[in-house]
Amino acid sequence: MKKLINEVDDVITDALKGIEASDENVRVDHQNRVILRATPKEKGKVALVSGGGSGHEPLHGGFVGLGMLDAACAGQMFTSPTPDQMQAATTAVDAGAGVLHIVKNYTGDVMNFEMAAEIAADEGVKVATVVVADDVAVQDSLYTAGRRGVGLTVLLEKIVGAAAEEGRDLDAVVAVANKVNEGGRSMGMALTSCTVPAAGKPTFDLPEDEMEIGIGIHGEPGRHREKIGSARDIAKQLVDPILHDLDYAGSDVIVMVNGMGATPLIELYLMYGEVKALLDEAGVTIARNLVGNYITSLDMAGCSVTLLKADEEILGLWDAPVKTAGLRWGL
Amino acid sequence: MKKLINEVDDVITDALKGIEASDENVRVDHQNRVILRATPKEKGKVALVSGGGSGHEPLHGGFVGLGMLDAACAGQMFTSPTPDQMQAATTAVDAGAGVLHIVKNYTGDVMNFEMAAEIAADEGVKVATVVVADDVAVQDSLYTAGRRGVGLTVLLEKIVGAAAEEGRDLDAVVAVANKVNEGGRSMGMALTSCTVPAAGKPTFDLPEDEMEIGIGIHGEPGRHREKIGSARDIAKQLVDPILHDLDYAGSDVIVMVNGMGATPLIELYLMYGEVKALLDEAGVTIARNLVGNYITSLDMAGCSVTLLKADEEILGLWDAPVKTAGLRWGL
Amino acid sequence: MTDNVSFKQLVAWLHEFGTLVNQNKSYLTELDSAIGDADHGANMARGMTSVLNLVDADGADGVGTLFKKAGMTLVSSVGGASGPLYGTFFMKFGTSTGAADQLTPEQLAAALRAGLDGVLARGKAELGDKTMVDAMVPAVEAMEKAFGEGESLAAGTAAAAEAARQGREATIEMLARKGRASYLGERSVGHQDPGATSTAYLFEALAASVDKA
Amino acid sequence: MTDNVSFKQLVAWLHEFGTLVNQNKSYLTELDSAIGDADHGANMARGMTSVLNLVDADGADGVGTLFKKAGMTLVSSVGGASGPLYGTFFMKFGTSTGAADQLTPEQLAAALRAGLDGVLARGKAELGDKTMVDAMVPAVEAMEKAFGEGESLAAGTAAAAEAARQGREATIEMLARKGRASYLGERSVGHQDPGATSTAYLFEALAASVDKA
Ligand SMILES: Nc1ncnc2c1ncn2[C@@H]1O[C@H](COP(=O)(O)OP(=O)(O)O)[C@@H](O)[C@H]1O
Ligand SMILES: Nc1ncnc2c1ncn2[C@@H]1O[C@H](COP(=O)(O)OP(=O)(O)O)[C@@H](O)[C@H]1O
Ligand SMILES: [Mg+2]
Ligand SMILES: [Mg+2]
Ligand SMILES: [Mg+2]
Ligand SMILES: [Mg+2]
Repeated sequence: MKKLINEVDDVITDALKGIEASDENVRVDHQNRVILRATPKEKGKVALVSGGGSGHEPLHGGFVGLGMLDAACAGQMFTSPTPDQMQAATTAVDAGAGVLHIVKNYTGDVMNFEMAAEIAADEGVKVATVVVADDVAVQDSLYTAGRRGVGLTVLLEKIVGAAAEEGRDLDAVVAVANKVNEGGRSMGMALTSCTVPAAGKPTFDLPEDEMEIGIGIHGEPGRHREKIGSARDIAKQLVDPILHDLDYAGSDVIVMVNGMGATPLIELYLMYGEVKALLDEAGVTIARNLVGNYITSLDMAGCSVTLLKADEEILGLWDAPVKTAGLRWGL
Repeated sequence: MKKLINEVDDVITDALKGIEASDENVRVDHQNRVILRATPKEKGKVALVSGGGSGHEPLHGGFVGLGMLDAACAGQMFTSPTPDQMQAATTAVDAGAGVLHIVKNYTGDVMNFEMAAEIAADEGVKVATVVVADDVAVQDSLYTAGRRGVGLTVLLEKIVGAAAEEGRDLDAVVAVANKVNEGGRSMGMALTSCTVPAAGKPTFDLPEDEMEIGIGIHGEPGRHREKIGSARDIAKQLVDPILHDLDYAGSDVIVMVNGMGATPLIELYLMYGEVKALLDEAGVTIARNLVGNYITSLDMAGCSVTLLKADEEILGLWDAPVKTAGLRWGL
Repeated sequence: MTDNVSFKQLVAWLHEFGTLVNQNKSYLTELDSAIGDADHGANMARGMTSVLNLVDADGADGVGTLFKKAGMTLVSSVGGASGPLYGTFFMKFGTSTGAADQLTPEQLAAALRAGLDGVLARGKAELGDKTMVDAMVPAVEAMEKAFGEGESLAAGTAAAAEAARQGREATIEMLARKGRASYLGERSVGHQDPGATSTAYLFEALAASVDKA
Repeated sequence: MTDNVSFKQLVAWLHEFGTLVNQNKSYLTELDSAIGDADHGANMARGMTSVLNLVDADGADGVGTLFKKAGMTLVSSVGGASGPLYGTFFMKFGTSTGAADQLTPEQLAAALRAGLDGVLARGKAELGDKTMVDAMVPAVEAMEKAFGEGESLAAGTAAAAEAARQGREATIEMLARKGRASYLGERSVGHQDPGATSTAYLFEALAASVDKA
């Protein structure tokens, strides 16, 4: 295992020190492993709390700051944080207008945030929850855990963050969150597995000429495995299921081509070109885009594509100023 | 070789399409492989041209835009661009106040830019050149090719870009460039080799428990190889030679902890914490920092540290607005 | 020797479970690598280490307090899916026993049933979904059946352990419908569920502990 | 058969050099992997392919025009260190020959000397710096000596090729002071310089071409 770390058990503690020292937008509650805005939001605005397993950086800690999150809970590597952490974050950021929990749809995350919301409600904090579930690689069904929350989380945190910053009330902020959730879909693939530090070796073996299609963001194997294709072919395998799942034709969209952590930017740009060509063909108009590493899976090589329907409201919120380590404009 | 590409020979052509489609700050002259500002600079200001081999993204194309470069020439993978490309870029961006060539110190880059400057001078364009040479891994000597230009290039392009944007004249812009060059030093290390697409296999083999210290940004082997140490130990091996080479004690500095392309952000944050601890100890004050992948070596895992002395002038130029795909604030 | 479970035996149960989890940490993580995210071993080891630190310092509590603390510690130290599930299991167990300082076989079975109900309510998994539930349900049922037929404490816990092991084996052929393994669809078939595996250790540890004075 | 070098032989030289470079593309890149950046093979192949496309379409030019075009094509298609160096070499060669349509041995040697001087002026490397110069200098000197002693064209070019090969071998033990290999310091010792290797092909190609009608 080749990693820039000290002790395996200290990775998250050490990284939080580096985040606190480097990111002027945040301060860190090391006891609870919560990343908070350095300057709290004004009273009377809805606060946003997210969090999840570590290993997806910049998500979520890198999105704490003006215009996005108020707090992010850092779990163990790829493991949901605990209710205590979420509770500490929720209490710390509540500015009297309630708190929205942004939860990626994983059994662990959902259950832990549920318990935190129960405690917070007992303490008189108004808590609402949005569960992001955008991964079309997973068949949706009432009888299963449902779709994973992946790339859309980044776009949702930006857009809903802007709505909260504007001063909309909790119901209105939830409505925006639901709208994003309904209009967004993602699909990902991996060229290599990642290595969880505590495991010390790759989560799965992938032969030199094969790739996994339909992966999530936790180094889990995908839906199926096949011979590596061209970027053009891979783009098609990511875009087609998305377009098949939701009708984007004629819509304006925000597109993200996201790297899984170990993919060079030049390849992501190349993929963006292929994705754009496919969307052009399908009559989908790209209004905004993100290309880079925004929601990662440690040192996995690969990428994901996220599409989000973007009407004027969504675009307005997207363009609103944001000042975080991971996304910044207008400030 | 596992890469998101189509044909090996088309990587750069394809990536330039993606860059043009995704980055609103630029347009691309595909014929000459030059990335230019979408909106040219006002007449009467000094223009900045840089460029180099591809594979270091976001450098240089991702730094074209308001407050940084006017044009970037994309060479073949890890291969300096040709004088024609540089000449086309220079002519395109000259706004009447002269053009500064920002050249990383490699024999090929220096010779090609030299030839381009000769042609431009023949055509009546005032051209000045700054050669960035900050890599302390390389012994400096009159009899050798000298030090490589590495991480400092990013900081220099930002700072000198701000000086040009302010409307300083060519001599003044060159003076700022020289000041940055004199006050900046870098040192890098690799956990893995990168794979150049045309070569199809890693440039060097590195056993599972070893690392290279003193690497550049072209997948070239480093000064020496040793057993992988802790992040703390690696930080020391990068910071010590820098502090030994130039006295930073008592100075304010801008620090960059840069990933080589395949290193997850969580590790870079962790490294930043270690670097900061060492600088604190040495009495060096961090005024600003960058943590992320800014000057990369394809899919190499590893990192580099850059220090730059930062007085009020430098900090003022650093804080000035910038709007590029790779660096953005104030706008 | 009475056929009740003493406080000491219940503490021994937690210790034995912690030991089994720690000994099999890499194995649990390996199982989770195949169909999950390679952390179940680390999660359970982290949780049980926290629990045991607390248990050792806490010998004076009654059964209810002990297990409620253990459950809360798991919830606040594990995270993931297993934290809330095992945490709820122990908390409900402790609520069921109340301030007792030993348990009759019937009280033990009732407490385990309460824990199981907590897991089902929290996780909403059903039998056959390829989760820890597939080991836990048969284990509790086997014990209830054994005590109902007048079997000894040792026999009832041994039957539970055996049923948990069989339940664990049965997950191999199941198609996952809950937890991370569900994302794999058909590819989840042929792999043993990590959570069912740790649950089998839980009942194995119980059987081993009541066997001791 | 006269002892002059015909236009056709010079075109054949470029073809032969292109062939050698293409055949040894991976080998040149491998050498460059050890002490450089793994692109010398790709660089030279790309450059010579561009040159040969142009040469074929251009049979009507004189020697000077041919080589100036070849040089300019290398400069504008290769980049890196080898582009300006080989480009300058051919441009200066073409300037030296002028509009001739064949070269005497003395003219050939003078043109090669002019090319070499161009490389030295552009790259500022000295003998022993572990670069292409270490193959080029002995090659040109050997040819000058041979023709000075009245040797035939074939003998002079063969002597140059042999000297280039020896110069290439000598780079193995050198410590690099120019180019990317210089960054390696002591670690550059023991590796053959890629540019010296392609230069050896250049002179080997020349000897082979004048051997043909
Ligand atoms: N809804 C659920 N109900 C019961 N058990 C579940 C459920 N979801 C997951 N599990 C159990 O949790 C185990 C995984 O635990 P762990 O790896 O620690 O958490 P995570 O899945 O969050 O990484 C699975 O093997 C499964 O037995
Ligand atoms: N200053 C110099 N003078 C002469 N030859 C040089 C000089 N620098 C480098 N070379 C030659 O160039 C070769 C490398 O060429 P190439 O790999 O194509 O370019 P780059 O080094 O830019 O990647 C070296 O092996 C060496 O022979
Ligand atoms: Mg997990
Ligand atoms: Mg090169
Ligand atoms: Mg798991
Ligand atoms: Mg090279």
